Amino acid sequence: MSTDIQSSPAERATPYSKDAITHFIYRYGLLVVLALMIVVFSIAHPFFGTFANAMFILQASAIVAVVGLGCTISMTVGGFDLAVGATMSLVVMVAAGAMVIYGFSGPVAILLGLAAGLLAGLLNAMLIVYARIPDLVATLAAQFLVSGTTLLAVNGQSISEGMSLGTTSATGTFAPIFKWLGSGYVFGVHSSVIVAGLVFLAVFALLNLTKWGRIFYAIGGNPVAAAAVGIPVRRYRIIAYLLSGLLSAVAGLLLVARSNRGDVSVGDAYLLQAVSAALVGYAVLGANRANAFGTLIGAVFVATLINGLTMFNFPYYAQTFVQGLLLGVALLMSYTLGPKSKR
Amino acid sequence: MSTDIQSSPAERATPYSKDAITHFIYRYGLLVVLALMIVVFSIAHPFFGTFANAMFILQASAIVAVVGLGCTISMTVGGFDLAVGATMSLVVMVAAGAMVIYGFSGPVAILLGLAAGLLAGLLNAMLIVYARIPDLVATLAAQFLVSGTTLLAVNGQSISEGMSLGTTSATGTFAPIFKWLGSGYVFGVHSSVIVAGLVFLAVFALLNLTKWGRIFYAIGGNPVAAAAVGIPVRRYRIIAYLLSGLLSAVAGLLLVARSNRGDVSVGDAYLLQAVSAALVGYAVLGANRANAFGTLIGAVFVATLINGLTMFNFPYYAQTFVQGLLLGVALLMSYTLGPKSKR
Amino acid sequence: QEGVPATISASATDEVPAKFAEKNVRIAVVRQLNTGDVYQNWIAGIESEADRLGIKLDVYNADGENAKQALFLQQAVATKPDAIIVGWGFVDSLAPGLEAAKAANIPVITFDVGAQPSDDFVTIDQGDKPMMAGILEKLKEDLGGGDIKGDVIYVYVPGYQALDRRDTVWREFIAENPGLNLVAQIGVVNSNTAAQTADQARAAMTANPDVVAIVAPYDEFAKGASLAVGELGRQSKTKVYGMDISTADIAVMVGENSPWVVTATTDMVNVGAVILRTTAAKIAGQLEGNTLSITPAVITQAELRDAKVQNVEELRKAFSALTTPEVSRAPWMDAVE
Amino acid sequence: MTDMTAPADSLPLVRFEAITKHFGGTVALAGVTFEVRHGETLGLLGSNGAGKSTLIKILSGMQPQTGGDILIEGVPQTLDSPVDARDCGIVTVHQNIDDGVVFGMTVAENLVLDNLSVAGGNPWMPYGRVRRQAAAILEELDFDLPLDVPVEQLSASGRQEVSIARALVKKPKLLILDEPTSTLSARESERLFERVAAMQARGIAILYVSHRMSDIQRLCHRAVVLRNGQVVSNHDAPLDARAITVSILGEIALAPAFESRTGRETVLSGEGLRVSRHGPAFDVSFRRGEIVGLTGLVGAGKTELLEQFYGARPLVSGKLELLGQPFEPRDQPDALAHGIAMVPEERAAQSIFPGEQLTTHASIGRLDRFSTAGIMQRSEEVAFARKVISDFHVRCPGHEAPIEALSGGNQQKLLVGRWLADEREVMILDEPFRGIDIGARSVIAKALRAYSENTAVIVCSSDPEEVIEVADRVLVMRDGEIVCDIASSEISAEQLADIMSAAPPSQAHPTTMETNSVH
Ligand SMILES: Nc1ncnc2c1ncn2[C@@H]1O[C@H](COP(=O)(O)OP(=O)(O)OP(=O)(O)O)[C@@H](O)[C@H]1O
Ligand SMILES: Nc1ncnc2c1ncn2[C@@H]1O[C@H](COP(=O)(O)OP(=O)(O)OP(=O)(O)O)[C@@H](O)[C@H]1O
Ligand SMILES: [Mg+2]
Ligand SMILES: [Mg+2]
Repeated sequence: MSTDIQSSPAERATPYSKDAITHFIYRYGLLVVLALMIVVFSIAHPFFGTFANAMFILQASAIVAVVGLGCTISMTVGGFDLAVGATMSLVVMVAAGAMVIYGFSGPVAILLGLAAGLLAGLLNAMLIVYARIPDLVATLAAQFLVSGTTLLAVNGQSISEGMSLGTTSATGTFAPIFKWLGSGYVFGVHSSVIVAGLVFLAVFALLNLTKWGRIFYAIGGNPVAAAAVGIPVRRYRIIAYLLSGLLSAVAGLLLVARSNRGDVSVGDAYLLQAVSAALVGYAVLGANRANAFGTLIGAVFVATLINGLTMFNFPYYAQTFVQGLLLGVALLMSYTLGPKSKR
Repeated sequence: MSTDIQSSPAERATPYSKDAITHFIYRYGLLVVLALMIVVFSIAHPFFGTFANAMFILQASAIVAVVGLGCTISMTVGGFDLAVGATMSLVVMVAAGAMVIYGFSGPVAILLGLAAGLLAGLLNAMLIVYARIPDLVATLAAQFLVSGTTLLAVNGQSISEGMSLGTTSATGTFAPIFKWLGSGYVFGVHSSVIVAGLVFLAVFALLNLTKWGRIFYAIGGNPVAAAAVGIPVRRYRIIAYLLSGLLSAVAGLLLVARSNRGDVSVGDAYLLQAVSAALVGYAVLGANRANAFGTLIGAVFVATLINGLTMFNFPYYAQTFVQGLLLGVALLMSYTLGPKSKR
Repeated sequence: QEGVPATISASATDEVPAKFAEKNVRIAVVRQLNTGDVYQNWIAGIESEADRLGIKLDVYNADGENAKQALFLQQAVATKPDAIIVGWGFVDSLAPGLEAAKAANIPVITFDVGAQPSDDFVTIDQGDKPMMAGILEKLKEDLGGGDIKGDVIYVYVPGYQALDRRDTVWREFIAENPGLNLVAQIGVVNSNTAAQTADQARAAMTANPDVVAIVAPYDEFAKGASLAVGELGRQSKTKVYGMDISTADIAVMVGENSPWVVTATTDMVNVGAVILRTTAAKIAGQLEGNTLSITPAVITQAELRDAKVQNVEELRKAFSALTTPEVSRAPWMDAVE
Repeated sequence: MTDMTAPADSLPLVRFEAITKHFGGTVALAGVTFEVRHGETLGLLGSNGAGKSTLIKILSGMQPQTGGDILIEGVPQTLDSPVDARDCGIVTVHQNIDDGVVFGMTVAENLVLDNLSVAGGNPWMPYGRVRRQAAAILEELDFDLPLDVPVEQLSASGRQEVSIARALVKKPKLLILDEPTSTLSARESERLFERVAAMQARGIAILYVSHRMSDIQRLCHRAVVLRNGQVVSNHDAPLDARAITVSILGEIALAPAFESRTGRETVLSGEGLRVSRHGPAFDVSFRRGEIVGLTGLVGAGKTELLEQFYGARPLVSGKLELLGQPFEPRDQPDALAHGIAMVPEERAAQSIFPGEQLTTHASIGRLDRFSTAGIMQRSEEVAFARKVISDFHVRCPGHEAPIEALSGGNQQKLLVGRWLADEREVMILDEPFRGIDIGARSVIAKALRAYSENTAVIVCSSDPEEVIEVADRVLVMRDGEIVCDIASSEISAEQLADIMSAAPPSQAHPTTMETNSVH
């Protein structure tokens, strides 16, 4: 019998082994599969390789990437945010309601949406940091509370332009900035892609280039040791969940801009997608922990696959299987063919 | 103060000493909230406190409890099974298909269903133990693969008696045993409650009274130490995921018996519910880890709440909020008022 | 703007349009909902008719997400098909794509999108209001007509277009019949709607033992309600007024002692075929008007039992009203091979 | 001293044949050959990073060797897992205590862990049965541990006792102890020694790794010294401490004797302090320009006192003054902001970030210095890490190596060294010499002397020798009270030990400390 204990973290963390190919596959497994996918699809379908389609793929991954980056931040401090989907829904309803029901302007709606996201993040943070409830359990409760608040606030109804408000109809409309977020372009690049790109750059810089990123990872690695070297652990964990809430809010704003209406549980589906992107990202470049670049690739990976499969008219019921299969292969390449932690 | 290691740690280990009330709340917070809920509902509504209604509550929690107990087992070895919902769906389709399309008998359908659940568990186990993919990531991939297999196998279609099979109709019917599982009673207790009760007793005994349970918890607590004393860690982790698959299968069989048809993603909703039950259960009796009794209480807690709120005609959109609120209160009682040394 | 009922302007002598003769037609289908029998039947109807007419389909499945559907619609426009069929969804979300389609001169046929009739696209729906009216009529009849009285439970979740349209009819109905006492409104929609509706219905019925009717205008609701009635053994007292039909629903309705007494429905396979034909006619430039409502059938439990149907195929044969092969049919469509 | 005549036997119990071990480019073992005979107690010595732990991990089946053979009673064996080793009669108590216990389980459950892994047998194990089995184990071994306490609530030494009990109950032919006394007080060490003696009497061979020469001399029949992954010398009883030390270090470069200082102005003082709510109150003060050694038995309350200075624990009672100002740290960041820092005692739990580079470990506490506007300046960070590595002779494959690639002692050198780069008001070091060899100890002691010129330094250790060696003034803590405050030049380690344990004259103290120390 040989067990995992034989892999000391040291060995795992130093993939500087002799076998260059194995090492390459380990670091680049997911990227290689992604590249192969792109090549194959491009050869097989003339439209796939076009700039327009590339934009569609990025557009399809933009929202997932933004929420996923939020999840990534909470994961770096060793947490887990189950409330991101509920937060997105809340922000969607707040922003849509602000404009449609209360007739606020676009910027105000955006600010209110971001504030709602931060509040949800704060709720998480309070439950975890001050009430000392374990992350998963706390964010689960927060998920119910945030969802519940959303549902209560609008009596479970959807918000759309001209909706009925008892005796009258709503007169507000979606502001121009939301129209732009929903369908604007800059140099042929969709606005949501630009927003997601900026968010990615910011999170990447934060996690990889700043001392705060170091601190996040340190807290995730060993909170006791982090406190012992004088890191205000609580404050940073609060910040991490606030950022997660903020990014969920950004994603919610992109979502409401694209759908031009507010449905009470529209964000829920994004929880699993965002977590998937972040988890798939673990394997990218051999990081083996939550990281910004990996999450981006995770989001793009799934979007590319679905785009390609749709183009080839794969029935929807076959897409899930292919998704699982490719994901499995990529993970096998990254984890299993990676540096042997056994003899 | 004695310098003997025997006495001093004991002093800190017993938060019971000074404040008996705090301690009581800590251990019984969730149970107290549950009991209060039952008392209030019973006083306020004559039907709530009836035996019949109690049975309905148990019936409503039976399936969640069974899957949740599966999740609990994987959590005891430090894992996490994201594939339980997909496994349930698979089992539903396998059992329904076996009877309706292939005309197999009830027992055969049950065996095939259980086998399907075990296979899904095995897939998880292989990805985690042999392919060395981290639990969350591996079960995520398994989720896609299992769901995909289900969808592919039936082309995304539902299975029901008399369904058309191209030119002919399916002639198979649901076997009597499934009718019994769906609506049979023993001494006024619904069959699904009996099954869930037996599963609970088995899992409780396994985790609390056998050496295997202690091994599971040891592996979850410190796999290195477990391996060092010669526990075959891999084997037990495989067993844990097999059991999780098996219990998902049992839940799937209860589900298909209840609905008498098979829908491709009918189990998906149970992932979150089961995980919720298991996580809420952390707080029960101050366990602060996954445990069978806690999971059962977690499942019953939510079912009781929804039953009561529905009886009082709470609009559905208010129920989520109340659910979050009560959950929050229970968690605050358990974690925040609990012994301070936890974190 | 008033809708103009859609009609076919082709005559019996018209040739098969060149594009169709060359089998050079491509249609994109962008649907919001894809998982479940209803949606499976709908696409099957479209596919089989497309097959027959030699049309190539690109199907985009949005998994119930509006934003995804909106994006898919734009993506479909970018691939320049001959026409686009939009299944379910909201005009709010789809507007940019619809505009892009208009700009690109691609005809759009929408199904159940709840759009106001307009010149920009053809709207088709399955007659939700007549369906609701149909089952409520049966309810009134069962309660003896006239000033009906009794406790009722209503199952509804807002935010789903078809349900919302059915709800407007319900609200009028309950206002017109003050003797009806709405004791509980329940509802949940997720991937296990039936079982969870059953749990709720049971709680509501336990609290209100005199319920005579559960109005459940969606088959998953109706199944859940029937399950709950059965589990409480209230079949003799409480009836379920449901909607939609599938093979599984048939089994429930004709089952022994079933409380589900009536349903109103269209046949989704037929609906799909009608949509495809309408689209083909539009491509051929032979469609006048811009709106089409597919007439539903109201089917009672007794009728089902008499006809001894077991599944949707047999139902289709037994209830010819469900199949409307002449709707939107141009004569040349039979000549394509 | 124990009887020094080892039972002779024809075939050695264990024979290492040219064992090598490579970690990537690092050669941890470069052909080690020696043997352990039946029933003997063999000391294994060597400086930090010499390869002791590595050799032990190989012998206990935790890691495979790169080359060479292990012969057990003459038969080459492949030890693929701890179970294989156990089947050959070899059990180990590892240096990293927390690797041997399962947190979240009670002491009783931890004690019976091995029974669980035995195939077959009665699977029925309700807690009552666990408790009975555990009680029987303690009874048999004459150990005294609370059964129902979660093991993480024991002190480090309590957890180690659990591991030792588990090892002994397996009736091994060879027991490996990797630095067992580094967390034990004199009295507890004494208890361990008694157990070792009992095992020796039963003919169990022991491989004993330690940096404490006194332990080795007292217990071992023979000693083997490793240097740079090779055996450099073999010693037979009577063991010559000086010869062994020379062999370990290559040459002797010990800290020169120093002048005892009295320090300058008071930096930190406390009045009416307590370590537990109902304990006795006492006053303390610490001055700039002196090193205060705080000693006392394990569990005397040293850590609990120091953590109050550092904000890691709320002030129990009384008041603190820092530079004449009232001071009560809210938490560690607050204490640091006021110029108080502390190196915690439990390395693995309190200082290690798993998998992170040495550079990260070096810089993590002072990231402000390596960043402008929050952006990390990698080159400065690396330069700092390199400086700590070279100043404190940290043996490592490079500054980018993960911390786990370092031997225990070298980890400790890095983790202590990184704190001495900044001047502070008060620097607290809790058990800084844990697992550090004599050479490194003198390097750190020298650094501390220089550092203390402008800082009040508090060094806490349950080993009176260490305290005497480094401190200007010594405080002794007993049962939560400061019972002695004296210049280190005026007291010896033996006297300190007596004060620590305060053996009442009637109940004669079992030990006279062995003081064959090197200096
Ligand atoms: N986290 C903890 N949980 C329970 N008991 C603890 C904990 N930490 C310390 N103790 C106990 O509190 C008492 C005082 O501990 P403290 O660590 O202050 O003593 P010490 O003199 O520093 O001894 P040591 O050398 O073990 O650090 C000891 O008996 C110890 O076992
Ligand atoms: N996982 C690893 N990866 C790389 N190098 C390692 C690893 N483990 C140990 N080493 C190296 O092997 C050498 C021997 O380490 P070992 O832990 O055996 O020393 P030791 O004699 O036990 O020292 P100490 O007295 O400090 O505990 C050291 O140079 C160390 O850096
Ligand atoms: Mg060592
Ligand atoms: Mg201490």
